[in-house]
Amino acid sequence: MATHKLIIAGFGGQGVLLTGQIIAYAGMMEGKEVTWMPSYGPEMRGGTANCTVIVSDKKISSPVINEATTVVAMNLPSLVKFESMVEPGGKIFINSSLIGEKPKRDDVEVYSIKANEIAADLNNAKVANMVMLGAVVDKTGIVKRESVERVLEKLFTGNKADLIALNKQALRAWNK
Amino acid sequence: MATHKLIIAGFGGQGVLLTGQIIAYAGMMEGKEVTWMPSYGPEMRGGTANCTVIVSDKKISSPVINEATTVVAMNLPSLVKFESMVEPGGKIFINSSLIGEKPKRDDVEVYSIKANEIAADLNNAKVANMVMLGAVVDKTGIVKRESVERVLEKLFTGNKADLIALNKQALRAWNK
Amino acid sequence: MDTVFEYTRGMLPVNTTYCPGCTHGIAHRLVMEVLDEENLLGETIGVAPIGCSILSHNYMNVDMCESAHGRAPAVATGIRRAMPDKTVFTYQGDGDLASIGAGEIVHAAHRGENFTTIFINNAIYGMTGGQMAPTTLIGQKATTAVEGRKKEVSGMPLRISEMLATIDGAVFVERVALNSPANVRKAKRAIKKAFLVQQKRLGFSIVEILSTCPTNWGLTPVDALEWLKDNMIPYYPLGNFKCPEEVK
Amino acid sequence: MDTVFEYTRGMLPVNTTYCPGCTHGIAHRLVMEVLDEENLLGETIGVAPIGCSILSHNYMNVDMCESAHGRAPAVATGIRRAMPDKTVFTYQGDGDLASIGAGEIVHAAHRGENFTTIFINNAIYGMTGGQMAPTTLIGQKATTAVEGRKKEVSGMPLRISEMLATIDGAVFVERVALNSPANVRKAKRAIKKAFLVQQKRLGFSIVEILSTCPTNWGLTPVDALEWLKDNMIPYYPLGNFKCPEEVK
Amino acid sequence: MVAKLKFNKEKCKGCELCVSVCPKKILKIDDKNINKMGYHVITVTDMDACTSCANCALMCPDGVISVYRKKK
Amino acid sequence: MVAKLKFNKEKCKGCELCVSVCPKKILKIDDKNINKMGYHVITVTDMDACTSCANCALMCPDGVISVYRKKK
Amino acid sequence: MSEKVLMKGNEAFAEAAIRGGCRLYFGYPITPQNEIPEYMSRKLHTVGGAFVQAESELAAINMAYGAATTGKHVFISSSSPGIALMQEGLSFLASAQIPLVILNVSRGGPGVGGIQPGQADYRQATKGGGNGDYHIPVMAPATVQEAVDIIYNAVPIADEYRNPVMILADGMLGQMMEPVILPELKEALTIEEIRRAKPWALTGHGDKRERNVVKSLLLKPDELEEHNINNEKKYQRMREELVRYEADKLEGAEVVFVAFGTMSRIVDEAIEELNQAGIRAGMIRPISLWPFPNEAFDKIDKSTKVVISAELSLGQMMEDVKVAVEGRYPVELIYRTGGMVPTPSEIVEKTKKILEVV
Amino acid sequence: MSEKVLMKGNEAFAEAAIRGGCRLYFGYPITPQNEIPEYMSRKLHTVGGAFVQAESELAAINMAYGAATTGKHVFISSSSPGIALMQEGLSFLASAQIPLVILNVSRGGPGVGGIQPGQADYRQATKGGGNGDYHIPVMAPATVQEAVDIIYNAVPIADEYRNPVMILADGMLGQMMEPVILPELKEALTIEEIRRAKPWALTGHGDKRERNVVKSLLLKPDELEEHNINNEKKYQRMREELVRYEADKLEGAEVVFVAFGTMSRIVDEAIEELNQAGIRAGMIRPISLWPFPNEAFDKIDKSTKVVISAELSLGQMMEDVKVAVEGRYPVELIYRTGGMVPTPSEIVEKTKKILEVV
Ligand SMILES: Cc1ncc(C[n+]2csc(CCOP(=O)(O)OP(=O)(O)O)c2C)c(N)n1
Ligand SMILES: Cc1ncc(C[n+]2csc(CCOP(=O)(O)OP(=O)(O)O)c2C)c(N)n1
Ligand code: SF4
Ligand code: SF4
Ligand code: SF4
Ligand code: SF4
Ligand code: SF4
Ligand code: SF4
Ligand SMILES: [Mg+2]
Ligand SMILES: [Mg+2]
Repeated sequence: MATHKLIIAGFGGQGVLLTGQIIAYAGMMEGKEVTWMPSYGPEMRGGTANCTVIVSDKKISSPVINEATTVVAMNLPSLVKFESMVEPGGKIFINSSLIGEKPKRDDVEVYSIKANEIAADLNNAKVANMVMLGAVVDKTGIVKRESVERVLEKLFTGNKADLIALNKQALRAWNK
Repeated sequence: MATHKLIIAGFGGQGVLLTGQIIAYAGMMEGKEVTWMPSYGPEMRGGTANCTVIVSDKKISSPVINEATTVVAMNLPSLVKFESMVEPGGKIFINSSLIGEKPKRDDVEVYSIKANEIAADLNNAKVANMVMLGAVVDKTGIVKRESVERVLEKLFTGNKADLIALNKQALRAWNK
Repeated sequence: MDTVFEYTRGMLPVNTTYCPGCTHGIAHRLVMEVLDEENLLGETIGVAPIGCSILSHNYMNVDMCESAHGRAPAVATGIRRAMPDKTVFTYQGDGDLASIGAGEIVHAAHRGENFTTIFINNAIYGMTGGQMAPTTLIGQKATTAVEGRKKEVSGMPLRISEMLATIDGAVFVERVALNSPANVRKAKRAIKKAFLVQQKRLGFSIVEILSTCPTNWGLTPVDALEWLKDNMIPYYPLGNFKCPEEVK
Repeated sequence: MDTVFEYTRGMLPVNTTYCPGCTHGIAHRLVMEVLDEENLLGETIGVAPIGCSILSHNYMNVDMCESAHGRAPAVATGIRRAMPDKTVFTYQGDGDLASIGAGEIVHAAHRGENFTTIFINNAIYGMTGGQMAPTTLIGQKATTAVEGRKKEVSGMPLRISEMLATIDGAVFVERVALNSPANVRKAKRAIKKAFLVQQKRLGFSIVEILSTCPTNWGLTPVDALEWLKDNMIPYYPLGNFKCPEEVK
Repeated sequence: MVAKLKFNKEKCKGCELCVSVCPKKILKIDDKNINKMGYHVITVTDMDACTSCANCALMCPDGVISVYRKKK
Repeated sequence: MVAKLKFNKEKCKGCELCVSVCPKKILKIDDKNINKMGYHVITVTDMDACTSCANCALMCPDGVISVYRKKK
Repeated sequence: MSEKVLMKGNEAFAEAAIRGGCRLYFGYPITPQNEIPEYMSRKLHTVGGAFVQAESELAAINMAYGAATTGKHVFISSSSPGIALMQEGLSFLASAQIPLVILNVSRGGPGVGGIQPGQADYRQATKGGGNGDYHIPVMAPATVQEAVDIIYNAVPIADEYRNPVMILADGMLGQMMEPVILPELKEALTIEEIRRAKPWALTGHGDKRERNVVKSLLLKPDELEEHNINNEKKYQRMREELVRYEADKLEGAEVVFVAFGTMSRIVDEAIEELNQAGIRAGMIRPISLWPFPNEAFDKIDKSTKVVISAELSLGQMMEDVKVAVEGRYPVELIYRTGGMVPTPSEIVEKTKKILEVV
Repeated sequence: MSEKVLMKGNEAFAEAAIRGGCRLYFGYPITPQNEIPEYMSRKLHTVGGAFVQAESELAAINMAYGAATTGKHVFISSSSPGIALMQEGLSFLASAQIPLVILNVSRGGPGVGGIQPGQADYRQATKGGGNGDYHIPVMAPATVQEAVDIIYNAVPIADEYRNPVMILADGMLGQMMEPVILPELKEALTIEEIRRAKPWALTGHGDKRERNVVKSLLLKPDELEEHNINNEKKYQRMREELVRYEADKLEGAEVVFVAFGTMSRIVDEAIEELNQAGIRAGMIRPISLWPFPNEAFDKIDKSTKVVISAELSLGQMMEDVKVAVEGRYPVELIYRTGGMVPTPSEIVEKTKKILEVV
């Protein structure tokens, strides 16, 4: 697919905006056209956050999308809100640690990842988003896993450098 | 002359704006086109006041004038300020009760009226402007004296009606 | 069974869009309870601000209008002069009232306009995402003061009630807080008095309500109540600053 | 011969356009005397308001700019932040400062901006021809209150010094009057202190000067001094409201 | 058990303000149930212990709680 | 007679503020002379009586008056 | 009808608004329109209305908005920079669909500028300086009498379209006295009339109807788009229904002037002078500046060599003239700015120079 | 030059202004541009500059004016209604000839409107809502990179003409992240440099020169007229020197779109789709909205059947397009408003419909 359009949504603290940025960054490093677009304004209230990432081989027009190729829901309200936005045949990733429900759509591929539990197994609850990111990257091919790893190396410098290994590990943990 | 353009200027309390309005009103009653235009804004500071009256047989365009046919100076600063605005051959009326000086212009007709003293003789210092108005009306023919008298009758009603006689008297007093 | 508490019919039966635990919801309810108890719902015109509570007109069961940011007191003045026998109030946040609308509130007070202002002081710009307000406390973090507000850069927080109390036309001025049931009860009493002042046409009345913004304070709703008590109340002392004899 | 009094070189040798006996002229001179004595004429940037004194930059021998009506404190804030080591002042009338610019002056005080405001309170809009100001006294006639100001319509006159003194960042607040030689001397001392506060960067300083407007009061200049004393001073008490220890 | 409390759970946002002020500590968030807005909602653990003090209702920003008292 | 006062009469607007505050009552408006602005200007009637108190200069809005004192 | 009286422009404007039914005025002093708030302060409380001296123009427009949300008729006025301060408010009122009559007695700008008359607020008035997709009809009278009539009639127009209506006069028109016949006094609307005619108005629901909400915020873009498109339909209706102009002596004219307000009076005299010099000249006088009377330009004669926009501004109206002319004739400019006013002869001279070239 | 970085539009804009030499920022929060004041509050005090959170947009523009009178470079930003509140100030700055770079990250209006992207401030920006005869150059970037470059270069342009310069972006450009290469950091002007380059600046006369006065009031109409005419010469120079646009695929085009900013990116894709459907289409992308690139329209091919103004507003730019087209081609409109953004296919469909008719 020449153009990936991805929505990631979750609670404020779950790092969904950062996750989207990492994908965009990785895409840029692969020489692709990228845009990242967060939700903004009063939508933010309620403590939820989401963003849209486009990674494409060609010039990107509107960074706002009507349909997504992939939706990542890190909590239930996000699933409720964005389920309908996936195009038929698209993918929905569900953080099944927090979401008991299943999507109602039957024309999409659904991946359930126990992101929080896997992260807990890695002894760092904060990397749930990385666990999910690994799944998304592997299943959609939106960017290469190596690109994401290079981004992580750029992102964590100085005394944060020791986080690189953990995050790389998390990236690979979803299907362990 | 089909169009009279008159400037009256003096101290704030001398009634120059009212005098101009009376002329305009009289002109209107004669079926002529009239406009009255006061100075406004910070010019006012210094306690001086002036206005421009146009009385014409034809439609009046700009109520602001570049040259006057007649200038009436009720005090010295007014003479200093407006002397140069009279057209050659025009008329300057001077309240010689307050102005010792003569105009420097020699291409205009000058009328010196001891308006305050004449008013004092009539036992009412306030009618100095009416004394001057009488002179202006008689010498320029801008409006008829009878029209002015009709205006006074409209202006002074109720318990002010007894002022009519005094004012009419003042109108006629300048050359007594 | 006796009814101890039921949600007032002054509030419309819809879900608000406010964040979980945001005390805007309590303040809304108190105003509507008072208007309902005084039988004024049908006789009231409210003015919503720009701020999270711009949407208050979706929830309050009275005629209402929106107003440009900060101008609610001017709008209310217009309504008051056009409708001498209605009850008029504004509901404003601290960005709206204390920052961009400082001139308008001072002059509503100065003219002694007969309306009531409900002033929600949550020490932050809620709607726009947590920028510093004039009421943000020293050291409190905001997105335009990431190291916390500093006196040298932004001055000391503005105490609106104290300032307005110096103006003759502001005849009722009281500060309350929504951090505990006891304080909520007090808040309601103050709001009731403020509307009473208006009913008697004694002048301008304002109730400053210390309120939480869990989202932009970065706290849980319950911790936000604590933070309000420990930080805001010491700098913004509660109490009545001015009250006419007639309603004491 | 010893010189007792000569006109300060802070004032340019031109005729002002102010009305005869208008005390704006005295206020101008006092500010310039202080700046000259402190050797600051070359280091000062002044902000003229909209009002009769918009033309003050024609008379004061310092770098100056005009400002939109009421916004002088914002303009001075910009200058202050751009030029941390200059002396900055605004010169504003009561329409400019207390009415349209109420928000800006409150917030300059709130931020504790390090500049000095000279506030000319003549209880009227001079330049525009005598309309009511927020400081117009009850019963005082104005062209927008021909029967005299009424409390019921326009509220009680606003006392700016008292209001600003409640704000932490306003560290020097004093009210003086120009109705007698003794009061003119006191006014100068207050202005001097205000600039001293600024030199020490202690915060916002303001001197409210009760001034006459013979033209729009409809009085002779001498009667205007009397009127000021008999009517303004009782409602606007003279004195210092706030002064930092450092300059006492 | 007499229902002294009524909850309009569809309006609950699970903020726990009510929980924090209940003197009897009988309110809690039901981590099983989620309403249409996606929030876990309020529930009462021991209705009998309720004194009908209405603290909870006073603090609820969303008008979820009604409180009743037995007629005396 | 020693000139303790100097007047810049072209700036005088005849407002009489100086007149009203002179303790010696020695200032008056000269109703003979008019300056370029058109105002009758200030004059002193008895220079010797002047105490150089400078009240007049303090009150003059237009910078007309300079005051000097004999060196002691 | 009432007899002819001699009135100062500004006072006549105020009286016209009162007679048109406005009993509420909110204003802040600014030259050259101070006689309006002054008149209102004397008059309104005697006719059951209210005058408030606002603390600023910003407050005034928002007071006016508040008062007008109740359905009552409101009139306000200011001058150039004061109008600039009202731009956010005007956009807000247009968006919230609130009727209002607003008068700009304009002066020379930009900035503080001067206080003598000008027409340099043409763009400010007709293109709007508030944000977003909205329009405000603008009417430009040339005499005190015409101003009175336009203000009087603007009240029902504002109601009809639920939109502010602006009158653009200039300082000269406001300050001068001219003879004028005043229209009949209309009573203010009663609450009952308002409830009937303006069901959206905030009058208190009295538990008898759903609550009314007057708003400008529409967070959902699809709703806002629908709202804007509906408003655009209204603006389209205005374009069809509100065009006003006079076209004079176009037949056989060599030169056609386009001029409004005070300037059109001066051009009138210039045309006479030109005629005497053997040059045939005509004039289109736009009375509605928005909607601009494009259709008038179809009446221009083939004989015409040049269309001249004559303005007290630096070619602001000329842009609209060009749109209207659609390339059919060359368009030239004669202007003064900054409060200067040309004499008729000055216009004649400049016209002759232009004719030499075209 | 520096490497490519991924940056949020608003933060890139802020950084571009800093790198262009601006160390002074005065702003008031408003969505969708809050990241700019937030960025400035974190950054400016680390580079010897100052950030002030103003109490309002009105205060912000006047603070900016004050700071800029000292000759230092100043940058400010806001969004639609906030810009409306600055109209008096912008007119004042233009009149007082004070340079300033100002950015509008615009949203859907009118009034409070919504906070999604819009282009409905076109008229507000290009026609000016302040009073009087003045102009402000307006530049409209289409990508974050272009915005960065335009802001950077606006600093010397503002100085050159002693006039404010406006950048009109939209909410989408401000909120999105795109790869961007940042230009070199320029030092702030020193007092000595200012004294040399800007002899008018208020730096304190130091008893070494006559005092400087920055003013906007000219009470004498003849002086004000001279001032305005001098300014007009400057605006004429801008019209000659500041025109910026891109013209693409005009040769043989059946349809020529005119679109700016975000909209031009969508049109770009629509043109590709049209080509695939066998319809030749080209685009004129105005970068300078004022001065409008009239000359670009002379390049339109005879083959062209229709010119389509494609806007996120209700035909605001279309008026300028009509002036530029001078009746040579029919002009049509494709728009969305209120924060709605069309898809490329939507534009294709609407274009096909238009082509059926013309
Ligand atoms: C003229 C204008 N400026 C700025 C904004 C952006 N804005 C919307 S709400 C708001 C502040 C809200 O803060 P506050 O008044 O404290 O209300 P809260 O959300 O905290 O209840 C601002 C600055 C606007 N809508 N209009
Ligand atoms: C935006 C704006 N509104 C109104 C005015 C008109 N105006 C000029 S000066 C002034 C008031 C002056 O009064 P004050 O500030 O008391 O100064 P004074 O003349 O009394 O010294 C007003 C309202 C203006 N120039 N600009
Ligand atoms: S952002 Fe803050 S003030 Fe606004 S609704 Fe959320 S918690 Fe309440
Ligand atoms: S109008 Fe009043 S304030 Fe202005 S100069 Fe004259 S006396 Fe002074
Ligand atoms: S009424 Fe009182 S005791 Fe009962 S649940 Fe509520 S807070 Fe607890
Ligand atoms: S306070 Fe209300 S909304 Fe919050 S948890 Fe309790 S019932 Fe639910
Ligand atoms: S110095 Fe004193 S005594 Fe001499 S004239 Fe002046 S006021 Fe009078
Ligand atoms: S105070 Fe000054 S201006 Fe007034 S009369 Fe005396 S000298 Fe002349
Ligand atoms: Mg707040
Ligand atoms: Mg004053």
